[in-house]
Amino acid sequence: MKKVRNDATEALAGLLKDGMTVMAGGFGLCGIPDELIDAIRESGVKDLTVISNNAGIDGVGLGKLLETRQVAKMISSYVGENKEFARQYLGGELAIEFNPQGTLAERIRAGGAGIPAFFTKTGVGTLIAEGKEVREFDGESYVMERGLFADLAIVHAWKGDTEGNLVYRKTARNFNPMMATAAKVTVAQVEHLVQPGEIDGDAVHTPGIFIKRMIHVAIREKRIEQRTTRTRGEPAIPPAAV
Amino acid sequence: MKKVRNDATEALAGLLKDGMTVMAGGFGLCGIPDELIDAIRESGVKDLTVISNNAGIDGVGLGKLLETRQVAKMISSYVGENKEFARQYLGGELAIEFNPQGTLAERIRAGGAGIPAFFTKTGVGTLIAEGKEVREFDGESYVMERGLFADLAIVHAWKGDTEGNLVYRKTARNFNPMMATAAKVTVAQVEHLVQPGEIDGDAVHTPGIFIKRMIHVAIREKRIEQRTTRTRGEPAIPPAAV
Amino acid sequence: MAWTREQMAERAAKELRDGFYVNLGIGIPTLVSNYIPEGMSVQLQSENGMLGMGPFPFEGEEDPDLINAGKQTITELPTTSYFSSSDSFGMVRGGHINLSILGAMQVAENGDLANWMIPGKMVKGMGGAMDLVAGVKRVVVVMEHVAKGKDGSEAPKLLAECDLPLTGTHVVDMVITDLGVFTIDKKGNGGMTLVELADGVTEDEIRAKTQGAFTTRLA
Amino acid sequence: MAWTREQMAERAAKELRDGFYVNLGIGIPTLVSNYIPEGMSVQLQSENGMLGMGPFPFEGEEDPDLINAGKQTITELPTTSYFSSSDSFGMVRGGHINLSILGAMQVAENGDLANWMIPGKMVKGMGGAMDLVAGVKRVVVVMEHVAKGKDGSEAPKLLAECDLPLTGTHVVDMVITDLGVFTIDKKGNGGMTLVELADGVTEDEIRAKTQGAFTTRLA
Repeated sequence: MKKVRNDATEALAGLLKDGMTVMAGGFGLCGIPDELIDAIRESGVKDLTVISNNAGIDGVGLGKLLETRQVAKMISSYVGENKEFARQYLGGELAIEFNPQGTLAERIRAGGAGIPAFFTKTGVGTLIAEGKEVREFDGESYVMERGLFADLAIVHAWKGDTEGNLVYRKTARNFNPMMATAAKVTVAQVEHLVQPGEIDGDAVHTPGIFIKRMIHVAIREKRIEQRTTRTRGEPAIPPAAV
Repeated sequence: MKKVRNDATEALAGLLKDGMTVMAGGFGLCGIPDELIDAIRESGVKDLTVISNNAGIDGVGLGKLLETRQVAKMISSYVGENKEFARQYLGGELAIEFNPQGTLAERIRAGGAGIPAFFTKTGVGTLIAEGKEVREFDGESYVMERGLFADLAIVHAWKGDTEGNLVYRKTARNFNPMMATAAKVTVAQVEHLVQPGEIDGDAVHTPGIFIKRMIHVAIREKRIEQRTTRTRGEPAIPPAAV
Repeated sequence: MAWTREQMAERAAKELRDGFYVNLGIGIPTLVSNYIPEGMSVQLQSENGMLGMGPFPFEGEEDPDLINAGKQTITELPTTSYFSSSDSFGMVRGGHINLSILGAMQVAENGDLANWMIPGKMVKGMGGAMDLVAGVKRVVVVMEHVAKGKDGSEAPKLLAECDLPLTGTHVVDMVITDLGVFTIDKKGNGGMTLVELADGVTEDEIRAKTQGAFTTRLA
Repeated sequence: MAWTREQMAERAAKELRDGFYVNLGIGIPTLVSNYIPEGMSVQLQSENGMLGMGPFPFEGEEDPDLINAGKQTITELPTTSYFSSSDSFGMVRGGHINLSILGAMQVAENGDLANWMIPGKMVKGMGGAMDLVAGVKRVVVVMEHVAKGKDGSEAPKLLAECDLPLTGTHVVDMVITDLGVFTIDKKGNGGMTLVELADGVTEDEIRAKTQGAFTTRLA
């Protein structure tokens, strides 16, 4: 059962169809499955519902699928950085369902874990709770939210063995682990492809069971959205901590 | 804010009161917080509700608290290995609430994550669903289960830094990570106490935020419940895999 | 000639497929791992928090931190990963495990399963059984065809309806006994079908020892 | 003399306690980390999946895999741990974060908060704000006392009721503006109380610029 494919196009072969739902990992441009997004763009598949915390920026990440109008709907928590997104959204070409970030994360985690619905206090008394069941538990109000499950999830990991065991790096972990569990098929791109045994079983973030196909991606320069620095010799400027 | 205490008694000082609810990590005798259990026994605190997948064996782990009749109720999934348990249970001295193992694990995870209730298909149509809400989602039936939150959680980890970041070892992880999140106060015992920076941030299983107090325990011989082995030179006997 | 425990395990192993992730119960199901065909990749899950379970350790190499759901000492493989019990049962409930092979006290013709308690006897708990039968895609039961009492009496275990408390409803896809193999249309109206006989066993013998209704469609 | 942004941040830092785990919003709240007293252990959470956030990196040492919730490049500390977004918001919703300091468009006298959308303008989304205000034990808002329009007009932001869509109801414990400090009894009937004045600011000035009702109890 070989999981490793030669490239992104091969890894997605047979999995794409118009109108499907796709989860894409990443927060901002950090930990996004960029090569798999590129292959989706090249495939021309359209009318996608994309579940992703953000929508990339113009010409980068999911921004590429917006340029080609392959996305019909986004389920996201924040989409502020994208002019093409704003244009399509204000023009009524693109639908968006906003979810609070934690609710989005939990809905995906629930979908992957066989939980069809759960209650959360997030959003009670706001627009987010409209039309949803609100119920009291122990004197506090909670809104019911549904699990999310996609046709396809695409994720980015730092390291992966050929069995599909994945390790993420720093804050590039973000939505990738839950999304890996919450789709009929999950395809991973990894920066370092290793053999089984090279990743300590205690260090695995995503067990191989969740990964159906994977590709090894070349190390490319990763984009930074907000480059913030401090000057040597000066005191730490925010966000500083002890 | 020092988290590290000298011993188990000091780590539990001021936290114990009759009638409280205590979560104890471990599966069988694997990954149990044995020194903290010993200190609870020595404290004499009683009428405890103990949430733990199992109840130890006679004279080991939670079995020690059963011997001294400090436990009024257990919330567990399987308690088969304990004669004293059976005696007290059949004599009506001890109450037990059985939870399916996955439901128990998820209830604890939910309690720690601010989820008061969730739906699961486990137990629908069985004794477990009696008296609980059953609801259909997308044509399938699910039972509603509540989150669990304790007064105190005690957990065992392999390694911990003084900030409380924990790493578990192999299947000794089991219920420990969720329990660490699901109590007013969590106390950890660690086999290896290290300084901040000695555990890679990507390898942390339980972030320090969940750990209020911790102790370094001496390496003792750990008990094995079912010692199963194979003979060198013979083919692998079950459970063998490829 | 009824099948032996080993032959039942060998028959159950035919339900394995390359790339499968499988959970094996204790007893005869555990033996199934001996019959995984050479070259087939099958990863065993242990619901206490491990994927990629290896064989028992050599004597002297037991690790108290490495046990399976039956609390037996085991070993790891190069493919092994560890996770928490909540992640483990997320995997189970989420339908990510391809196949579960487990024992049973009773199975009904509609796929109901009873294997965790006998009223009046000390109840030990269901452990992970309810989660496994509810969550795993395909559930295969391996059990003796009848329950033998101490007085030599025989009680059927394949029933019209289970009379023991249930572990799950409409959950069993296949039953392998020492006498033959049945499929069950657990979510539909197809009922139970006898599809295979153990060597030398007749349909009449099975019919005599089966209380539940079944049709026969032998290959 | 109203407080400067830095003075507001310095005042907010007085709400920190040794051992606190804190989430800071963007803008003035970010500045609070400059005023953590020496010797006090405060760990900053970044809701994209990090605890123990360090300062900005030196130029040339930016790591694209290491950003905060504002998508700025940051650094790690010896205490740092990383986790998934679901674990991160489990931490938030579960009440494990001691304090959240964030900005606001409007705050009502009952603790309602609005800071995510203005009807008629492009909506960017709420990000993690709704989860943070609902889940974090104590919520401190730092904001200008009034909103200044392009035409020089001033609109109060401390209101009887928010008229913008809410981020959360009954969530704010304290409001620090450039003019003073208010506490709010968010779950009870105690309403809003003015407890501190910025140097040279009078209660009358605050009353003129505050639409919501408040009592005064200056220390």
